[in-house]
Amino acid sequence: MAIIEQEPSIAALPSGAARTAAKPLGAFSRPRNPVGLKNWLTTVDHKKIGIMYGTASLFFLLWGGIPALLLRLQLARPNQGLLSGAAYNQIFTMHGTVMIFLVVMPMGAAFANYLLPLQVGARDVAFPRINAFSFWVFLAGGIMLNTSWFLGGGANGGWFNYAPNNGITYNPGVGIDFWNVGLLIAGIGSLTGAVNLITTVLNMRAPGMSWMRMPIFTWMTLVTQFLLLFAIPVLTVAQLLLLFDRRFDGNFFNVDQGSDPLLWQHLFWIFGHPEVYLMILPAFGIVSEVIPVFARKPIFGYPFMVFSGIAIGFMGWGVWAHHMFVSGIGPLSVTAFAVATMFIAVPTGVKVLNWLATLWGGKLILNTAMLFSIGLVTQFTLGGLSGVSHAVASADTQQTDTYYIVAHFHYVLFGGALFGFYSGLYFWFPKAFGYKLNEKIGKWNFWSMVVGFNLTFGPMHILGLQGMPRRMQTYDASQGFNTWNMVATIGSFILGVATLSILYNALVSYRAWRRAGRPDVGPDPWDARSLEWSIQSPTPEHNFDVSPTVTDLDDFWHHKYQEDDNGVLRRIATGKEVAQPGNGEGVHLPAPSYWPLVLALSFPLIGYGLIFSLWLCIPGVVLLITALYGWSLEPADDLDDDHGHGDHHERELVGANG
Amino acid sequence: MAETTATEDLDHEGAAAAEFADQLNDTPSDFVHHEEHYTSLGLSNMKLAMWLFLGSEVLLFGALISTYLLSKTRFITELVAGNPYVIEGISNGENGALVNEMIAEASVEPLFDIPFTSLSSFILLMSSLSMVLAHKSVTEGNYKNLRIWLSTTMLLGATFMAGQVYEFTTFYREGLTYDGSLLGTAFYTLTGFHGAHVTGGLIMLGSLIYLSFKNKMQMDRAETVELVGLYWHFVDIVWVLIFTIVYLIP
Amino acid sequence: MSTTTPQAVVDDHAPSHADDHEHHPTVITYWLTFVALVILTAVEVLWSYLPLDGVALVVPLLVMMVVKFAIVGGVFMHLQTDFKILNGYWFTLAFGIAIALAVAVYITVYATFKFQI
Amino acid sequence: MFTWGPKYLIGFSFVAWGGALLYGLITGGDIVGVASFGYKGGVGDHLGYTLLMGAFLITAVLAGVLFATRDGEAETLARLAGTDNVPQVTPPTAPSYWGALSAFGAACLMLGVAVSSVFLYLGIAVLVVVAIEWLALTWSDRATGDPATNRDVKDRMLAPIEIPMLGALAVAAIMIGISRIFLAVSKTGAVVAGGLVATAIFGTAVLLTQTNAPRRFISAAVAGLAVVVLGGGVVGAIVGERELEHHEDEIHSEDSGSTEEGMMIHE
Repeated sequence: MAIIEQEPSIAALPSGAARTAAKPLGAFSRPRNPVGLKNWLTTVDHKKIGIMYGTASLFFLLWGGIPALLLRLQLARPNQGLLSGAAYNQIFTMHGTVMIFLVVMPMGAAFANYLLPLQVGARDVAFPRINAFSFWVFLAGGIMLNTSWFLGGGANGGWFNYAPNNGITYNPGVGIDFWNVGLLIAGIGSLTGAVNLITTVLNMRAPGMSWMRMPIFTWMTLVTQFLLLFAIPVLTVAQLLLLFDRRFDGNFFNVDQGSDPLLWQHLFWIFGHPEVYLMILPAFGIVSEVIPVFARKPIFGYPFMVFSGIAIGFMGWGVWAHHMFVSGIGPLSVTAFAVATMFIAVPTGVKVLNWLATLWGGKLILNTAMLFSIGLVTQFTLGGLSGVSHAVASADTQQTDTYYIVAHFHYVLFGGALFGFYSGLYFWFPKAFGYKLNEKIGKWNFWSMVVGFNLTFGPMHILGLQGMPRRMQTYDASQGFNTWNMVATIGSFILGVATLSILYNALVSYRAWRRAGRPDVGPDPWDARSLEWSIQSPTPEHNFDVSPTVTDLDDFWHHKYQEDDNGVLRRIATGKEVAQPGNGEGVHLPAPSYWPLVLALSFPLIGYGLIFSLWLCIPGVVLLITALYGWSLEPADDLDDDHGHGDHHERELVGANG
Repeated sequence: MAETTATEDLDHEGAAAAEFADQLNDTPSDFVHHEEHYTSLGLSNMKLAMWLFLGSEVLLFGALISTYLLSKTRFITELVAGNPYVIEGISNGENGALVNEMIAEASVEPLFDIPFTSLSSFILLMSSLSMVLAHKSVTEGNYKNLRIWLSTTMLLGATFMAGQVYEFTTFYREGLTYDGSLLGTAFYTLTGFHGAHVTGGLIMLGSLIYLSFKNKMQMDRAETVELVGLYWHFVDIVWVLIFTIVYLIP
Repeated sequence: MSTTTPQAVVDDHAPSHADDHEHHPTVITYWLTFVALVILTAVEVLWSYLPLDGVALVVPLLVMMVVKFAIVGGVFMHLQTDFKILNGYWFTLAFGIAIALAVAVYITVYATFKFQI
Repeated sequence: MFTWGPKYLIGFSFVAWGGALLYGLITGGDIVGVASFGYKGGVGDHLGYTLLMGAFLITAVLAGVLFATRDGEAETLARLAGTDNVPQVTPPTAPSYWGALSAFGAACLMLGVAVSSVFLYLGIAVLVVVAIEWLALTWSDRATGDPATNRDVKDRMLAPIEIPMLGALAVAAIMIGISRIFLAVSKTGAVVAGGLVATAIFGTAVLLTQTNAPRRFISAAVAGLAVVVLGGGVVGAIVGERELEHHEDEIHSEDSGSTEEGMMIHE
């Protein structure tokens, strides 16, 4: 169908007003800004969205880190009055909520967004606009959640906000409502993101990219997204029940009406336990990519890695009640869940052993990315071991609500997830921005983080076993918690500085790179294995010039190395030689769009309406519906765009018969 | 009808103008994905995504239904346990019948109008049939029937919702309020959620009807009809569950 | 609009997958399915009026519910026919995992409440 | 001389002025007061009087301005531009119902101020809709020289709002209409009515798909259904709900809490 190439001739319009017809639609055409703020606001490019996820997540890391330091300051010495009890409650709740929902989850989403299409050899995700929407609605929810600080105080019931403490009776302020509505909104983003990324992995793989040729990171992210897909609705229901209770006088958690507040715990942890795995699995995936590259060996036991990830995904659904051992769920349930919890340690152990086996006998290159990966393996294993001790229900009864728990989950989430993400940041930074981060600062970054991390959370094991309870605003000098608390506080400040030093590193590296005349880092700076390294750095907007045809696991690596006649592995080409030149022409990319942002903005409006006045919901809903329809009726492309191929004009032929 | 002008005038002088108009009119997007792209599984992205979304909805309604069941049990247990009348009856040794009677009276079942709800179920099933016939029509290029069946689906769905409004009104008048009891909260939340989903489906159907009257819903967009159909049948399935679990099983 | 890979451009007029609409059931099948659903619903309602208690009442109702569920899913939502096309089982798989998870998880919750003591 | 803009505005201002006078008199003002803008004497209800008088003043001034500037007069424009030929005036491309609808809205508004707030809100809603639609129509009529394109331009701008609103209105009308019928008749009657409605809808659909009915016939059938549903709804609403509380009280007095419906199920 070539008719599309014809310019509308002037004579064709009765009024002869062809030129005015070219752009008559104002805001209703699709935006076309290659650079600038508007481009970032309207982009549907998975790479830009990934970078925005990462930036937002780093920002929230800062935002959630300040409360953490405040907590440590308050606990540094006995009987301190730095924070009031009320402020303390809000601060630890918001610290947990921000770190889990607005740092670790979006950081996983950042890597997933940036890397999934590249690793499976696709141009973009399956639904680029939904992808942009996922990000914006996450950000809208996150910001809305945090505006509670200025509009009446944050939530104060712990990140899980147990019922009935979260009810209007015990918590009349708006903090819980903000927590509730903010996370509901962010959850929409997670859900749409999950649908999008799963579809991408299942359906957008390059020719030849069969299941067992997918990189481990892709696999782990796929499992993660399935967990999100099925876990988010459960949280949504729990939060909606709470919303109805608080705003519309429902009775779901109202003990006076005979309800059982334990329902909240069940629903929350049915979501909450898969949540734990969906926070750690992306980090596992990153480490499984980094270690083989810098150990100069293929990953050991690839199928075991894959299937243990899938096993974790399934088993993660059967262990939620181990968060509730002391809630009175009864001995039978406790036994069943304790046994299930012990079993879930097996696939995780398989992963750790596989990483060790990959490292074993490898020619290790101990750069920052590798160090962070090894850091994950060690720190996470420590956290995993304390986790196994929770599986023993009788021991857990003693440990519940002590600092031992705090130590455990920080070891798995900070020492696990965040170390993995830092490894990924150092590893993929040159792919995204075209220059490496400074190794020297990087190593400082790593070692100071390890020291700070262990100083902060190591002592908490001891404190917990000594009996120091969580969520207590202060303690008495006679209780014997003084020394270790001081150590932990000192450690936390080291950790704070160390965590931030990656930003300093980025700044220094960028300046050095600019001063050196922006040298080309090359497509494959690490001599790596997966497909994203077979294209130029920074990644061209169209990703692949031609869709790669995949014949092996680590296909790119096999283009560089092959066995010679004697069965010895030899390098036959450099990454630069086999990489795609990045000059794709005539590639038809999805046009940017305003609607994802507009649609996302309607949600906080409705959210504020639910909290303050239902009248606000009316403009919110109108905006929502308008955005939805504007979205679906939006033309595929800007009119002046070069269509390349008349890919959506077969319709006219059919239309003529109708 | 703008579209007909645009397509019929192709051989006239205004061909390019019509083409231009048609471009403006053209609404392909992920919403109406009608291209046959290469995909790894050979399946359409939209349809796969729809099924994934429905999978996540299963968990949502599962949570709501189990919440309702738990609330109902709790409500009755609490009611019996806290009622001196019943305790007295138990101590007198005549507990069985009395307790059962108490439960039957206090529960939501006496309010149920099973004949009417059965009718609602039939109406929703009917709408499923007309939905699937609408899809059939569009794959065969029979746009007249497409419009008729889509409209029928929407009308039947709206009738179902009218039944819901009627039911809620009568229940409310007879004393089952949203905030009055745990049972009321759970019942209205569950059925209300289903109702909200039906309403969403109705609006989608309305859009399809509008587009089909504008000649924008044609054979190549059959998948859009199918996707809305998938959603609609899913809502029907949920009602099948609710009808049996909530209404029929005491 | 998703991306157009070069393959897709080549294949644009020769779709790479089977036209699944051809496999969809006929109008008569749809009508028969509807009749079956109506009959099942009628039996369900009648059954609920029978003077039965406990298992005898609940189990047949649940069975009929599941059968209705399967019929709507299989015929109206085309799972039965889509299952046979290339990789179409993925639809069933995505939905099936969700149902299995939901049933398992929520029954466990229910059981946990039952065996509380 | 008078183009249609000033014509409409002048008409509007007269109606508003008359309405204001009438309203002021009805609500207790005296003749001198309402005629002198309350300079001497009462104007009755201040809010309504001010609203209507404000509408009168605004439209009158606008009409004056438009007339003075000879807005939309082709001859004047030609004279100003110094051309001999009068430029071609684009006639309206499609019938416009907005004028009629806006009159309806204005009438509702006045009725609402005088009688019941329901009409007031209805009038405001209609006028808002008319304002948006009419503005968009007028704007799009000048977007290009091609009427078909203009229509599409307008559709593209307004369809995202129109489609869901129309859909929601239709659904709401059916829902409210039919549920009023159900509520008005007896319990068994509701089942019968529901069955009839559903059968009618489905039966009509089957008939229409089976026969090769002309378009007019289909339209008539749909219109008939709509009239039945809406008419039934209105009748149902007027008849009112059957007495639901009554049963409960009755039973309460004789038997602790069981309702008649409960007994019906068990019978």
